[in-house]
Amino acid sequence: MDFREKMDEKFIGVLTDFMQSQSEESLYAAQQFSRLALEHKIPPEEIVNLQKSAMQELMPDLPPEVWHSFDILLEVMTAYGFAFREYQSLIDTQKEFKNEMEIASSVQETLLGTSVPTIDGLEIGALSVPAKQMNGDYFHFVHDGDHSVNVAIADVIGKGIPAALCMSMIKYAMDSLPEYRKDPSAVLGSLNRVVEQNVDDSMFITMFYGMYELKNHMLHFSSAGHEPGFFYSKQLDEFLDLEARGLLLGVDKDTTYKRYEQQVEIGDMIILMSDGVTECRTDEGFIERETLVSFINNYIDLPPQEIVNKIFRDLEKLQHFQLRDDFTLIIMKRVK
Amino acid sequence: MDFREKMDEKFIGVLTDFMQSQSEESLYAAQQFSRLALEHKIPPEEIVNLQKSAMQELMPDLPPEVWHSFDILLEVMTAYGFAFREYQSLIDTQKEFKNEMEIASSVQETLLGTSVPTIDGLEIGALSVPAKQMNGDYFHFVHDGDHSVNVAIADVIGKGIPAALCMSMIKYAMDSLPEYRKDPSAVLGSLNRVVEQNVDDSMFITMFYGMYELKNHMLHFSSAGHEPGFFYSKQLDEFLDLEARGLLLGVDKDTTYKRYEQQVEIGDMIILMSDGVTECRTDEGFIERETLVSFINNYIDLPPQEIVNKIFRDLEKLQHFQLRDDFTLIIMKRVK
Amino acid sequence: MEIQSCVTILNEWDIVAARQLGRNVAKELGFGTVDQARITTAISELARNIYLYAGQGQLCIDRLNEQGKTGLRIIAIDEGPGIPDIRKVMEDGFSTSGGLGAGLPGVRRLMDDFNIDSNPGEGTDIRATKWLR
Amino acid sequence: MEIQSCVTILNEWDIVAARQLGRNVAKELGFGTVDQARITTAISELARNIYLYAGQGQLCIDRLNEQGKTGLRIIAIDEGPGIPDIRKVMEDGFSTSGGLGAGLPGVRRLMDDFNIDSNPGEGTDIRATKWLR
Ligand SMILES: [Mn+2]
Ligand SMILES: [Mn+2]
Ligand SMILES: [Mn+2]
Ligand SMILES: [Mn+2]
Repeated sequence: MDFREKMDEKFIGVLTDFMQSQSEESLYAAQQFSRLALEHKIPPEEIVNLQKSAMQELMPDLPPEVWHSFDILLEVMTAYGFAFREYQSLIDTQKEFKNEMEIASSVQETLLGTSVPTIDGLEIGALSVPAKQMNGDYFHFVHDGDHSVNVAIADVIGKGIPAALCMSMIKYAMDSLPEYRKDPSAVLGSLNRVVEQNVDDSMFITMFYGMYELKNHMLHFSSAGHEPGFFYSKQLDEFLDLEARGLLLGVDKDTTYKRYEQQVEIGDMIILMSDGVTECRTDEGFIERETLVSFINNYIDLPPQEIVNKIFRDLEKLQHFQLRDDFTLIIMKRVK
Repeated sequence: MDFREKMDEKFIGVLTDFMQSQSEESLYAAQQFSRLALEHKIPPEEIVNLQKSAMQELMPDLPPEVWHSFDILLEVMTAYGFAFREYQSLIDTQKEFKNEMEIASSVQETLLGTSVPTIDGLEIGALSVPAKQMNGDYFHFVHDGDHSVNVAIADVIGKGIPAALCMSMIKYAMDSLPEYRKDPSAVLGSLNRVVEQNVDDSMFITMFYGMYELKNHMLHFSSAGHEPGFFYSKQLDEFLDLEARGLLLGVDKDTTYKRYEQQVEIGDMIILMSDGVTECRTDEGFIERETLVSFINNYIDLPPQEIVNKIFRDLEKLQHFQLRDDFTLIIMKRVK
Repeated sequence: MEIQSCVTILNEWDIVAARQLGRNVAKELGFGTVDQARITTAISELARNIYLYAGQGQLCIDRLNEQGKTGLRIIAIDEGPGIPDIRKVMEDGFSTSGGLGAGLPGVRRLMDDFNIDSNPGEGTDIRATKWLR
Repeated sequence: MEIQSCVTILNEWDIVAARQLGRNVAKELGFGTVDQARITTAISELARNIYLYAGQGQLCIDRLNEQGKTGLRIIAIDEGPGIPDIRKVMEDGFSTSGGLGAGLPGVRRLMDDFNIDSNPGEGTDIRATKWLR
């Protein structure tokens, strides 16, 4: 450690210089010194000792009370040194944890295996960004040949790792229900029973399930307490709520889900989201659904994936880059 | 904040006292002071300022260089104050994280839902302790009426959250294979295909699967690269390896698993474990399997659950209470 | 009411000039010695980021007087490469690690108010305020 | 080769006595001022734990001389309630939080060698060594 050896000398240099000049330049030198000291993990009690030794060398004839005062400072700073060492070890823990979370989030991606299908005549944009490393939101597309495109969007109440664990269960439950895949109300009914049986009583899941029929461009959908989406009608140039009623998954095993329908014309858009999109807390409180609509309107002529990306970036900024909830936004646009 | 207001006064008191007495008692008072200062999150630059103000009051006639030296110390400690604030915020992050992990680990417990069956004539002890909060080991018993008790023990290569995510998948895969449940080699074969398809190429799982037939006390078993267990023969008073060959789950989707057999007499024990039990790193390196055997021998007349608990406690101590890997130990003893 | 003074940051000497400016204003406005040192350290961090990662930029000090409250705002603006992932920078940086943006979370914790805006290829605009108590 | 001196910890004055003992031995063995302060702080933590959570116990200082190396070992022994989950205490304690065992991870980080043994209902035995460099 080169710095450790020269530390005394450097410190004395800075100190002498400041005693002579009292200049900002030499205070800057002191800050540079402290930066190096921190990088080399020099605990604060050693800095006090440096100070004392330097003064003993520079001004050996000071009254004994001055040296005593350094002893007291040394005693106090030794306790701060405890905190400083703990700080170093917390940084290591934190790095290890970040590293683990990165692996976990890539494992989650592989397990959930979500991808956006390419479909002639239907442009799809989708983005899901976790507030922390692990995502408690989930979306999933199933492209069923020429017949339909099915889309699921779900949100575990709660965030982070517990939510992510739940979500991986939902994924497996969905995979093992292929026969019901086509009917939104049946899908939600089955998943509701799985969640009710397997998950903690305190965990609930909201889900929107839609089946878009490719032949007649009819969207069939059901919702289990999920944030309502929007339907954009090109002809009316208006955004309508994609309202659907239904209880959260996991509350009551006997609940049933109503099925709704929406005819989709050329230029129309289906906009699905998790509550993390609207419950975006800014300096002025949560944004309103109308605010979101106005954002979408700004980009309405762009391809869906770009709209989605730009809206995320805008909302991220509004929140000073601190997401409070997982963000998921899906836009499906019929183009022919 | 009461302390903040009286801080100057208190510090001057400690300082004056030490200048007069230079006693250990008054250094102890300084340490008590620093404990309070830390509890009240007083950053280190404020301590330096306290020192400077106190000295200005107590010894106003010191040469100006002394005050300059305090200015330099203040500058250096301000940078340490950055680190100190970061420390406070890391503590908060850490607490939040611990909290999240506690929820996650209880979610995991509910999801995995492992319990030890009570069976007439067969005593079972089982303990699984994660090295971190989340467990990447897994064990599972299925008690199939009068016919058999099946036991699975598995270990994801890797620890922590990513491993836990994988394990929840394995659990669902096992739940959806009820028809194969009875045959160890078929169970491992199926799970191998699931893992191969769904999991990251870098993740592998070792698993031991055993079926204990209750009528003829025959243990049928297969292993996917799992740490070999022990078979304790009462008659021979000897521990034998429960050797079984087989590839890790997830390596090659076409691999098959051989089925082995072991006759179990009254007083015999089946001892299953994860490598976290033997790969327990002590001051003298890893413990040997013989060491483990000698530990078990110490407690051999106790009920299996007590043996398992005591061995965990012994190994925990040997490792100075820092587990490097998840620990899982199962002992099944035929008592009649 | 705002009165602004600026220093153009081109080299390390300019960091010292920015510090000096900030310290003078802080003293003038009545901030105590400890706060002066803190404000100066924050200025150092921001000026150094400009110097190291943008090459050049401006560091300005505003005197604030709003609703009877007196305050000081540091504004650091550059047209450098910008920060691609602000969320990550604001989370990850450890003050002791060096590196781009390492000091930003530290500056945020030190000041009463902190705002950052950055666009890749366009530059970065950071505003941090401290109020006199 | 070990020479041991002990202080019985019953009240707060005994903490001071244990500190004094440790400081004297540290000085004698040639530890510098900073290390003296560190050793004394570690002794304080351990003695305080005895005083607060076990009611009484012994704090001993060993002078070590092994293979030409000189060192100091702090031994803190009590027959108090013991620590039910040592793993948790060694992980969780933050030095600034107060509470049982809050200082233990800190003491471990400060010393070169740290050993703890504790059984609920039987008491706790902590040994921490620092070598002279
Ligand atoms: Mn959620
Ligand atoms: Mn949400
Ligand atoms: Mn493992
Ligand atoms: Mn293992």
